Amino acid sequence: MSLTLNEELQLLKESADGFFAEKSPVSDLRDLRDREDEVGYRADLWQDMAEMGFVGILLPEEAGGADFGYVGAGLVAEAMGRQLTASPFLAHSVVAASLLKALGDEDRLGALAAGDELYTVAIDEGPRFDLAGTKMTATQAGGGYTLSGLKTFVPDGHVADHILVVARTSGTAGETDGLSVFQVDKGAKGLIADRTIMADSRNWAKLSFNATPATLVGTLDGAYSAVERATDLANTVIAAELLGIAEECLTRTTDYLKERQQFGVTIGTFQALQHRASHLFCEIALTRSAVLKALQTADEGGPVGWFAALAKARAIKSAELATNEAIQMHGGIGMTDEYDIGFYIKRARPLAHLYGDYNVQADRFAALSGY
Amino acid sequence: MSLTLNEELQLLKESADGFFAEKSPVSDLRDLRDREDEVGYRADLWQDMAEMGFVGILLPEEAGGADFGYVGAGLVAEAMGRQLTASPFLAHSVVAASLLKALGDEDRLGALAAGDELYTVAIDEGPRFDLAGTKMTATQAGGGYTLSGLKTFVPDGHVADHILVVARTSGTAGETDGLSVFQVDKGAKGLIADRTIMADSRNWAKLSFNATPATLVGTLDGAYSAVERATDLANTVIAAELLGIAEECLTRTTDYLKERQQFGVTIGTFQALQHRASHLFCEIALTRSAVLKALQTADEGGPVGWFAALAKARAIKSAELATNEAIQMHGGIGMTDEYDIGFYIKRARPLAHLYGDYNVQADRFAALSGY
Amino acid sequence: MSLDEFRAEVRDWLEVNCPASMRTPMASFDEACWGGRHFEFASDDQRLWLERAGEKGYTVPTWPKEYGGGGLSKDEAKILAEEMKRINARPPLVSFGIWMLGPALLKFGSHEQKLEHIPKIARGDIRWCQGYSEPGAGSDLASLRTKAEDKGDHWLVNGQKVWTSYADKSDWIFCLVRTEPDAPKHEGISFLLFDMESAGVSTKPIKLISGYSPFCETFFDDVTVPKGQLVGERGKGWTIAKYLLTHERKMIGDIGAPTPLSQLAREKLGTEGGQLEDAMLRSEIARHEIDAAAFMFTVQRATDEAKAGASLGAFSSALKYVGTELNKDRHEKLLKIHGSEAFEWEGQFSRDGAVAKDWLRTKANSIEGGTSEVQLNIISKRILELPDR
Amino acid sequence: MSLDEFRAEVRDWLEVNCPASMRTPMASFDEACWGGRHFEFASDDQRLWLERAGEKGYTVPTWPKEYGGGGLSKDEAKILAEEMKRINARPPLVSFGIWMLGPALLKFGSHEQKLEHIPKIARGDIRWCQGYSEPGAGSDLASLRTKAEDKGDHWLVNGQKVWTSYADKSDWIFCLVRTEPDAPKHEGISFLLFDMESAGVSTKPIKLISGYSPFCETFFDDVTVPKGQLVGERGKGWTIAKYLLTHERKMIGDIGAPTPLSQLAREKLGTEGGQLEDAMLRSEIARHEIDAAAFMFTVQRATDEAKAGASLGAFSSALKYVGTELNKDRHEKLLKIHGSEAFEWEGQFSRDGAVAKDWLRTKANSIEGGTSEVQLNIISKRILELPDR
Repeated sequence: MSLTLNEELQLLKESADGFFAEKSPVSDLRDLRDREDEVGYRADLWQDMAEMGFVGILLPEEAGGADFGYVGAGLVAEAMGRQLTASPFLAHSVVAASLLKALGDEDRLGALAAGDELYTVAIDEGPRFDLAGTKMTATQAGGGYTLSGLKTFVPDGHVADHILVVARTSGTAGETDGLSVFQVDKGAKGLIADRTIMADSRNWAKLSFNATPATLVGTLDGAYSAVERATDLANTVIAAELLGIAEECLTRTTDYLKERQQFGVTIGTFQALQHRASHLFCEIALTRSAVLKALQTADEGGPVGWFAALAKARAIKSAELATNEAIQMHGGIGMTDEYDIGFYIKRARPLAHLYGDYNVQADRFAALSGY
Repeated sequence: MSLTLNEELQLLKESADGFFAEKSPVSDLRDLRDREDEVGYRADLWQDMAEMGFVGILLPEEAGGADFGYVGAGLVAEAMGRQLTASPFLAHSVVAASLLKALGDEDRLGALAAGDELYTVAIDEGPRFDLAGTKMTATQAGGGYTLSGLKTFVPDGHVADHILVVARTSGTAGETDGLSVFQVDKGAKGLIADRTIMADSRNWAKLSFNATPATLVGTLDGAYSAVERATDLANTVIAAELLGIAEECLTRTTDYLKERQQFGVTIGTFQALQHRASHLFCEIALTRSAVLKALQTADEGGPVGWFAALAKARAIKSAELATNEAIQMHGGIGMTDEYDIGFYIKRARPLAHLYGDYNVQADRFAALSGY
Repeated sequence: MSLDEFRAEVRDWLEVNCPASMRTPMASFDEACWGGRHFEFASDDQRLWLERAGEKGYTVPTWPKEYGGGGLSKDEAKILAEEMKRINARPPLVSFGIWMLGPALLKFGSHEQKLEHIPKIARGDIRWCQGYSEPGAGSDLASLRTKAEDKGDHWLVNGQKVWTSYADKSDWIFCLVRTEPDAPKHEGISFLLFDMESAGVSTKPIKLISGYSPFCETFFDDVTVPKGQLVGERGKGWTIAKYLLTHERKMIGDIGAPTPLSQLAREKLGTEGGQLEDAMLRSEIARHEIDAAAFMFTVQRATDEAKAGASLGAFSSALKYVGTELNKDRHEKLLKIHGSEAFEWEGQFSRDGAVAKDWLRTKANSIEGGTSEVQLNIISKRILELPDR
Repeated sequence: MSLDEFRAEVRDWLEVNCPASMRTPMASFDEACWGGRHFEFASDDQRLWLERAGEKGYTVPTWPKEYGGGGLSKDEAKILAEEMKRINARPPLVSFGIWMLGPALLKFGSHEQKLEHIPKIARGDIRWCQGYSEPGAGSDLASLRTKAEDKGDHWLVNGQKVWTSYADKSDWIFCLVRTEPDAPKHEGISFLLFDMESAGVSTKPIKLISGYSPFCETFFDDVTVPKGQLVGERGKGWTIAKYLLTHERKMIGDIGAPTPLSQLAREKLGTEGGQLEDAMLRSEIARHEIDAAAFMFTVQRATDEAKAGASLGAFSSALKYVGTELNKDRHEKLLKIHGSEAFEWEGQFSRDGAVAKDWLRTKANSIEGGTSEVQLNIISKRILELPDR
């Protein structure tokens, strides 16, 4: 398959880039942060995104989706990365949609496409992604289940209407067998959603469950591979968002190098800075290819783990370099809260960490490569 | 202890630097290589080194040594690194001397200090340093022992009069217990010394033993810690030689940057090259401190593993960067055999590998730091 | 008095005068005693410790007695430091007056200026800030535009400074100003001292990406400064500035020996068979700690060489460059060790996001006090002697 | 003829014409058929395969039939490549004529020049070398000094080239010479072709640190070259040179997909529980292979974008830079995988030190064909549009 965008996707890219640049520039995130907005995203923007087809971008047209696949979702995420758009897109439209599809659950897809009721997914129980290490246990109670325990680092956890929770129905921590997915609804008994304000000023929550009623989604005990697939797929889209961050940092930095004067010359004439900017350009170019390949592979429906690990690892490396270089080359002004460039580094790291940081991806890449 | 050289050591440094610059410039190594010299080092230089006290530098004055300690040996090695001096100094004066001292063997030290009969040490059996993995087994025969098997990567193995061979007298490969040291003499029955021409044009040999008579040195079975200590100590001196290589590469490269013209200017004016050269300078400065600290610690007589691993790791990193940058900044001319700079990279890598490469040192550093 | 006698005397003095609560480690420089007119002592002990040490001149042990210093020799000062360290005594006072202005005044100031200012630095009466950077100047410090006009009996200062550390908490400022507007840029600069309470001085804290605000913008609007408050020669302020930059570089580069990453990683992540379970992270930490240990020994070597009489010179640029880059790298690794908890920004559990905020704070290390690029330029020029364009 | 029909025809033709021994992989480019007057064929099959492919123009499938090319469309050429790959057919001919001079002549040459030279390239009759670099010029290629004087009916060439690949094995040279000594340096250069057997031409191989000698010094001493052998306009040779450098860059950057390091490491070092035992080396290899895989997809993306009509432009500099730096890194890792065996220089067991020599050979990758520094300059200027000094 050609590693290029066809005409349809090219149009989507232009429309997504234009949409977010116009509707949600970085100043929006600053505003949400400064107002200490409780919802943490702009509901009217979410509505507009639904109308654009972005909310249901991964879902089939029968379910009311736009069916642009992962390449399409990646283009939207990349545009959002450039503008640091705060939105439930990742949790709802990507992770939850991927998980429900991987679990073969058709019923909820319609609601997902509309976006009126928000979904999210809760996996982590500690500071690190470790799916097989899941300890939270579901207890059979009457005809259904209850959950008790803590989930951390849940995107949009305090605003979601429905939380898809990974819990253990058999086996012990460390085993891949014995995991199941449950739905818990907002306001359920014993559920406490504790929003955590994090460096990226986005929505994250700790969710505490205490004998909270939960409904099984998909089949019992065998959810590991579906959740793993969903996080792999999510990682391809996260990689695209990180790519957008890295690219925007490069653009803003080269713009700054062209404009800033020191020692009587434009600092963009300094060869040491030129070479570092050019090196960064090459790094990002490599990431762009790895991300597109992973997104295309995701759309082909086969195994995607190796490609997702590759794309995410590259994107993390590029975003780390780009955000660090951006701040260093901006100098003092880049350190001020007043200037926007600092928002990028604050988003890049937590996003990189979600579903596994560079080392997690490199380890997986090596294991799937057979070493 | 002050991380500086006292007056006595400062004088030694000046005398070693001057001696090797005058007596064995890089052209000597080229000459030995081009003549395919069978001995692989200059006997007259070795004689001169003995007169200077370099051969017995680690040995006490009672044994005829100069007793300058490891800091002194490091200064000699650094000077030799700068000139790429080919000499049995490392095998004989450092490794064998350290091993015999660690084994508490006083008898051989006199011969060692004179340097008339060369000693070396044989440890490796495969492409990687793995002391505990030693497989070669000593067989009791009559009142003594015989050795059978292969030793690789033995410095000066084909010219040494006496080879100190590490072999197993009990236990199995992987265990630290059960190792002993034996002396095998040149021309012994069943000993075949196969000189291996390597990238650095220096003396290395594969030694094959076939029921070769051998004399036990030190006590039976408990040699692991003595050999480990000897290789740790050797690594501090190897680090000093690598430091000399790195420094000489930096000096030659900055000299070249000041002289070479391109695009109508001296290439040393290009800021990208200036910054890389300055970064290299800092890298080497850090290594210099780590090496001196390790050599001082070696002289204090206590545990030296952590310091040796640190110094060697740093020296390998610096020498790798320095040799690579030297060739790149010299451009095409650096790639020609006619120019000397290529000799440095060819020496740096095998030397780094002897008794464990960067990863081996980093792993040991971490383990000794408790993680 | 022999050095041994001196040691005994110091030990006794410390035993009597250093309060017990001042013998505990500080969590950060925020807990230190900065002194000054408006300083709020955290405790009576803190105040007492400053007063007693200030009286002996032990806040500035090697400065001359005549100006309120301790008048100690290098060897005596070393003994004092050792004895203080032995009982974990906190420094009685930290300040830009001690680190920067004092050394500059001792070298370039007049006898009157020394008599006037140095005792107040030693006793912590006056807290100083440094007015160097200006908007738009950045690494090109000498392009500063704040002007001091010669009005016969006084200077009239107008202009703006930026990145002034703790300007909002300081009493006086030492400040680079342009006194000869027509001279080449390095030659028209003078070094001026004045009271921050002077009419026309105002400050505005700068909020950083870390959420902290240690710096201010500082504005001078027709500030009147007496003629005698110019240090050294008029138009030669750049010499003093360069001298102080080298001082500052050494200070910033010298990050001391923080808790090893590996220790934090062991506590946070646990080990298996004595090794960190995450082999990739273990490898990264080892690489960092090897460099960090070598840096620590390099600071020690530079200190020892300086003691032996060698001049640190441009090597301070190497220390500043390596030290700040390593510190940035250290904090990137800390994020990995703490995982998602590292990104918390509010809340008591994460000490209001200390991990994230400290990480972001380090990004300024390689910008303030001369950027990494400026240090590399200096090394290239002054140590490697590579040619200028 | 439909593409399907074409595929069937090609498949039949290959079945009949490609000898069995030419359907095995080559260990290195040294085993390839380079053609030329003095080429010693390794086998009759190699000669036969060249003759047959040359006759069909399949050595240069997309070049015009009129000049001995295959005259195939892009789609047809793709099918030919696929079918050759299917049976592992070796390229019948490799040469600088195919890679460099041919494309340049097709773009800039006269009809007569094309008729004269291109068929001989296609058939492998003449082996070409490239005369660009000169002693002392290095990255500043345009500062070349070899001069061609206008003697009315001929050019008189005097000067010296260096880094001429395989000059000692080549029949003709395409050469940059200075024809207008007084013009600005980029404007006085012309592109000249001449026979290496001309009186006054001599070559001397350069021994490299790798022990290999693929390059020569080439000397021109009053060499007479007919007027008609200048390509394009007199004084406009730099345009052709730049065109070819871009070509070369793409070629050198495109390192293809070598055996994964991890495979070699598994074979050499063994695994435990499916993982390489040496966790630090495993981590290093993973980091390398992640970048190598991303580079491979980037070459593919650039190729696909070019097929879709986008111009590669200065992006070839990015490919060259990344590809060569990665290849150097790959060979450093190979040393670690092979351990002390990697450093053997002589002896059959180590194929006469192939690991060490190939490692040293890669150090030239980032120098030849425009250094990494030159590529970064180009990216900076042409892609990022950063300002010139």
